[in-house]
Amino acid sequence: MVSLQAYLIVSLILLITGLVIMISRKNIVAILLGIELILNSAALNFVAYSKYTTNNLDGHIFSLFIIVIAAAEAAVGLAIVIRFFQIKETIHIDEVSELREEIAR
Amino acid sequence: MNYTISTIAPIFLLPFFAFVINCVLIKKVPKFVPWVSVAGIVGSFFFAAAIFIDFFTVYNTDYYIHKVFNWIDLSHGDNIFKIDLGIFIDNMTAVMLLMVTGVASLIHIFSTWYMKGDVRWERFFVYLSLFTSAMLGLVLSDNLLSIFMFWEIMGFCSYSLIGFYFEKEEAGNASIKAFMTTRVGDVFFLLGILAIWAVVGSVDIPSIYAAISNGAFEGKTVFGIALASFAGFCIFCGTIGKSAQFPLQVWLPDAMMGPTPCSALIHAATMVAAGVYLSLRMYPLMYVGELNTLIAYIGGITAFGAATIALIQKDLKAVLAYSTISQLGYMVLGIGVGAYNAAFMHLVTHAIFKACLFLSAGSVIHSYHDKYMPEMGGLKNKLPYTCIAMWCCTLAIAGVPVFSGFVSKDRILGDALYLFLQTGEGVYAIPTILGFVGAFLTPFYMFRMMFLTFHGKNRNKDKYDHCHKEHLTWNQNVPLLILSVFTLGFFFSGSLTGQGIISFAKEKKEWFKVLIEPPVQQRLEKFSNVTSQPFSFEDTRDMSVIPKSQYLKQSGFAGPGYDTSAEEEYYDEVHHAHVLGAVASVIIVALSVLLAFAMYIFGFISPSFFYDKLSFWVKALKNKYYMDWLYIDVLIKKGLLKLNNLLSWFDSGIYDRYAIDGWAFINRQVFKASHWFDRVIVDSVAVDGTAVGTEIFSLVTKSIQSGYIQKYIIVLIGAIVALSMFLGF
Amino acid sequence: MFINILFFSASALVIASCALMMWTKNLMHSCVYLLGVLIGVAGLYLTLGADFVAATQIMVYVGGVVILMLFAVMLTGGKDFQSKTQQLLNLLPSMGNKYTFMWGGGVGLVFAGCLTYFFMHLFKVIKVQEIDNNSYSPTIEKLGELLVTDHLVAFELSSVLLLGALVGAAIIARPRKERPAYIDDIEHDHHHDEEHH
Amino acid sequence: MENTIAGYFLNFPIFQAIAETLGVGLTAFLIFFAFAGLFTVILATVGGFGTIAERKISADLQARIGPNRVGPYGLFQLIADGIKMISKEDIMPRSADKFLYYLAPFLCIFGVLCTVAVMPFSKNLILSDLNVGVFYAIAISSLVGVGIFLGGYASNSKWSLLGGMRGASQIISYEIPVTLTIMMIVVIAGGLSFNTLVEAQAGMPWNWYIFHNPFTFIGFFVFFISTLAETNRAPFDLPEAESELVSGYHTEYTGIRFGLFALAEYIEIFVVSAVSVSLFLGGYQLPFNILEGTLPNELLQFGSLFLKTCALYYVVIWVRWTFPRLRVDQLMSICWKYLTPIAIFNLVGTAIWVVAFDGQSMFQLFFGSGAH
Amino acid sequence: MSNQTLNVFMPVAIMMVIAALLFGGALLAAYLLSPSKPGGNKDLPYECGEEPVGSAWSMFNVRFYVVGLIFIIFDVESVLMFPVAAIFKKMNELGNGTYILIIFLSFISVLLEGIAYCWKKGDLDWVKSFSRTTKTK
Repeated sequence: MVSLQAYLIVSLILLITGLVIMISRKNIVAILLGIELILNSAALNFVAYSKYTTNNLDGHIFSLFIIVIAAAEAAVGLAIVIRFFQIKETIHIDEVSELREEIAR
Repeated sequence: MNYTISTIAPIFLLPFFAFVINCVLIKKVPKFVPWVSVAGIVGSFFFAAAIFIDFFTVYNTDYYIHKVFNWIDLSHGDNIFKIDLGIFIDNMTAVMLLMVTGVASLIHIFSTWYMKGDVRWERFFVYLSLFTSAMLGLVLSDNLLSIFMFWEIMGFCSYSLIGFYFEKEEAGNASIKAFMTTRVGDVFFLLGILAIWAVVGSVDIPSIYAAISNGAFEGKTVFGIALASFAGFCIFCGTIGKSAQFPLQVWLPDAMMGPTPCSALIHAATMVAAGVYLSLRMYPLMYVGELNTLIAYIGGITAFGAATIALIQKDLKAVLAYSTISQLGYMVLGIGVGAYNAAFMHLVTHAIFKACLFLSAGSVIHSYHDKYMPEMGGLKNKLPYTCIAMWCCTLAIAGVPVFSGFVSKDRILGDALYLFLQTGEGVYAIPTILGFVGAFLTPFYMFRMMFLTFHGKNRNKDKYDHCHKEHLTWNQNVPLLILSVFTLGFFFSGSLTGQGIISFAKEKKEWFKVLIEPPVQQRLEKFSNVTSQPFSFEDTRDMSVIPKSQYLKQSGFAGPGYDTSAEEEYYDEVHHAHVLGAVASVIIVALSVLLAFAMYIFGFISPSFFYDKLSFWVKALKNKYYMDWLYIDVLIKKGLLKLNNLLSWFDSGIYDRYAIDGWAFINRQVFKASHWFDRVIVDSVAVDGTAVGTEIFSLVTKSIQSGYIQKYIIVLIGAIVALSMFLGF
Repeated sequence: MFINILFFSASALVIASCALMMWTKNLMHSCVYLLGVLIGVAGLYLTLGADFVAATQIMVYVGGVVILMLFAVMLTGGKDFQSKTQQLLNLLPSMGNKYTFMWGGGVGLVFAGCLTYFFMHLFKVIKVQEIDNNSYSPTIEKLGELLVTDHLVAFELSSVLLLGALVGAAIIARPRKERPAYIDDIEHDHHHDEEHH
Repeated sequence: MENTIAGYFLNFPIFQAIAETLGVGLTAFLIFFAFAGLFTVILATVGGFGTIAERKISADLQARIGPNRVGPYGLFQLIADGIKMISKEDIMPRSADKFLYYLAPFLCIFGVLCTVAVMPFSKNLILSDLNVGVFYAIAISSLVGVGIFLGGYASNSKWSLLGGMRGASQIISYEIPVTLTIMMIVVIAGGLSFNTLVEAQAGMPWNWYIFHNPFTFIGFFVFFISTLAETNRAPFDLPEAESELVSGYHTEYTGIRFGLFALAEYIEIFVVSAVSVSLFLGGYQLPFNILEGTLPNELLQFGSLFLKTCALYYVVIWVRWTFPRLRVDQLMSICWKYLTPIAIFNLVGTAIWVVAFDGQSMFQLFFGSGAH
Repeated sequence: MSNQTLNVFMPVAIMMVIAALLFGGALLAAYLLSPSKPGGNKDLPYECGEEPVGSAWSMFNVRFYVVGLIFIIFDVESVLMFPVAAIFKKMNELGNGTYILIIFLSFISVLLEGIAYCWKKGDLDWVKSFSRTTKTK
């Protein structure tokens, strides 16, 4: 039968994929996609634990709110991306380094 | 009735929402603000009335509602740190809720007339709503912590409202004075809460009752004093501050700088009553702590002293202010002599007639544009309705039979007399005598005020002609008349005199006496296994198991297993003392009224006669017994400021000159030596060496601070991994 | 039986889509693979009996977030948008290259190893209930009751959060009335030239 | 299994016998598969007839004859059309995104067909009466928007891209009034499953939710208009406006892939009409359940639903040939400035109505609670 | 209602499979039956007979995003409201109608605030934002 470990493995794969995408992509939208994967892995974990270790539905509530937060995050994040694009005409992540002191690249 | 969050919470939340809404509205549409406030409090009144009717229908002293929700829970293992907030409604709360919402509604309505067109008059309603919600929250609270929070909110509102006309310097000073004076009491109150917490482990009232019932306070001391005494005294200090009792009464007369409706609501009817209410709630603690005598003395002194000061006041509101202090003194005296029921009854009756008196005074002042009684006289033709209302209340406060003040005040005095007669100890004589002398003075100064204001000839023609004749207006004198109806005694005692002559509602004629039972040791047993209910959707208690109270002719309530014969005997004695007290006070009142008539209507005795004979006393009275002088000139200016100057001199003259400068000299010498060491050894070797090391290290670490987000992520993950290695491996 | 099939097909969809998301260099395709991941995760929720969460996943992610992502891709230049600074940026690959993937893979592997170790420790401690995998009780009414009782504050505050997100994002993304300064400068120079003519 | 079609049929002895040999799970799977296939075929046929109906009715409205060559009254036109679609050459633009170009029509047909899993054709002829039924239907049908957008994008044609962007933003915008209106019904019915919604409307037409209170009456029209826009029907057919965008998001699609787009669209209209009927017009309910509990009754209920849906379908076509197309700004302002506030107003009003009148409908209030 | 098996979700999966089968079958039939004669200019994008210039994948106006933004916020809010709506009737029958109504209305009021804000700022106004952006261009 399907066990808790199986869900955790899938969730781990999601998490690691998201992390790799976040680190290796240089496009901000692609990085946001990676963040969505990570949030999904967390939500999946919550629901899985809710079924296998507790008898209540708090895990469902938690993942519901994770989805809510993810939507808000995507909305604001993409708005920032679009604004950034209007100013810089690019969405390359390495251009978002305004806080750094200028160092020769 | 089903006690859910939707039937209880609106009482507190409606005025609070009115406050929140008004905060928004006041910038945009200020003309709606008063009506939002009025709607909030009137709605709250209906909910409170529903609760009162329910309690009145159940008619049982054991009936109470206690519901809690979890506010803070930081418990970990055996260390319990948990605070539950909640509500506690018993008969006293139900009466109090009805009184507060009813009086506040009428005062709100009156304010729409009184304050209309005044500067910032919308803001006045914002404060009123916040104040009312805080008061109702305090009454509903089931624990001292939330009582304290609401208490402080009320303190803030009081501060804002006293200083409402902040253009006047006196108003500003008065508000600061009130705020700072009550703070003295509040500090003690907080200390008392902490002391109770240390013993009981929580601060909700049923738990405290349970702890007292289980004897948790026995044998515990702090600083060599019994802990119950200490905690009780600290909490009573809160009452002293809030209810303007003897050492801290100085703020209340000055508080009359605020608008009159706020004086009526805050400084006469509700907020000052909150202090007495708190003492009544904590009555068992004070009983256990054996503070009764102290409380009785403070109450007696306040009642007498304030009454004497009121004799010579010329300002209409000042007379009422001192009479408020005096009446509050009676309540505290009642607590001290064990007249729990009567003290609470006096709280309620006093709230109603004093609110009416203040509103009437407001009506006079607003119509006449003056508040000095020497300028008035003969106003009964101009202001007939106000005159009628004010006379009713004057009769009530004077203790004339048929009116409510007689019923409540006489029971306090009767109990004091009983205590004295029964114990025969001289220590109880003084408060009793002070109380009776105060009872002699009260009618006199009230009648004097009425005669000077409404009767006789007018003494300032311009103002008299300028004053308009009063018409029956729904928001001016209708609230006054409604309030004055409730100054009749039988609403509270079921009979006109309180001595059981008329019985028109059968068993419920002595409802006040039956429902409000002093929580003495025996009554507290029901709390010994108290369990608090959460705010669930349904009221799950089985109401049928609570037995209906048995009505006893003399005592009112007899619970199960109570020795009725002993009680009857006991109450016979009480009744005897009460009749004696009632007769005495009727005679005293009659004498006092006669004196007032003689002096101010017929002119047999001139007031200046007493002024000349008792000139020293009058001087003391004019200076309010030198209390203000004592606090401000002596204690603060001479004492505290001198002390500060001394400390300042010590700081600059001795500490600075010798200690610091001397230390500096030593240091200079040491520095000369170390400077050489620094330049030669440290600089060249250690510092430069560190700099080189840092430079090398920074080459590594500055690549982290690159500004590239993805590098930050990598570092973050690395940190997580490292941390988990550190914690887990 | 059905649950096992559903679980394995859903997790196969998730894992395959994840791999393709990492593999592809096309941002639009990446978004579409994300769609696959999300539907697969919804399937996994179904196998856990979380019907409402699964439907929410589909509704919010597929109906909302993915479309928003696709819009954002279109608004930031579609697949290949040529900008003024493009010449510089062509040197930097926007969807990653061997170097970045090396870094990402390395960090991912380390993190995965760490997490695996912890999971192994965790499973010695955690008590997993013996449950019937196939049993299912509808969740929506219980969720509703939880939302209006235990989680009432979170429920009400989430609406405020979303309002804040809406206002903030609308302010950020809204077309500006005033133009950026450099455009003014460019046009000014342009007019200047014309006047000379 | 109680609320599924398999659970219903497993009550019959013959299926019980099969279940004994094959096991319950496999039997259920077979029943599900058979009925799912059956419903798909029925819907595909209905969708095909939709094209004919559209042409015949439009001809009728314009005083023409319409298709009349293939079969009696041109009824076999759909077969001819189908054959034409399949046998046409399948052209893909040179610069198209191949993967997305294939995926787009799949997403459309996928999103539409998945809603069939919860469609209540009758009390028991419902594949699975999920507890989140109507919510699931809204959720899964939002895939159509993604499909349309990707179709527009993948073609790499300017007309298509414009149509795709318009279509996606239109579909997501009009999802809000739809969702809010459905929530209004959920507030009254107290459940999300389709059977809960429909069972509460049992009996005579005045028990239908459209007549429950004034707000639902307004709500029905809000829902109907929004579904017209959701399905890209005239007067909201901006994504495929032939006079502006050639053919919108499927300009570049030919042959069977165009056919699949069209099929998805026509099936969606039917499904959405059936959903409106279930929510507002009593669904499969008959006024008198004479044959209660028997299989023929189920078929009668199916017929009831089918008739109401066809009536609504007719109105949809009628609207198409009556009203002119909207401009884009009008489209957006109708959604956000009219329908959404009205839907919120309806929701609030209904919630207050339910609390104030204890969930009674208008007729129960007027004629007493016995008026059934 | 309380205890069922997860098999109730089987039709959902089956319908997905059938949708895939329908799609695949249709494509297969077309592949087998239709002619395939590539060549000429028939695989150029249609631009009314002109030669297409450039790629269609270009930048779009930001107003599409703003609409999507408002949508997603409303979508999420309605998702959160659905469970509450589902127990609305039950709560009303249990006598807590006022309580849940207050919760519901306070939630909706925040929703209304959002739409009022966007309305006032002109985000719902297609043409206005359009004219603004053309100025910016």
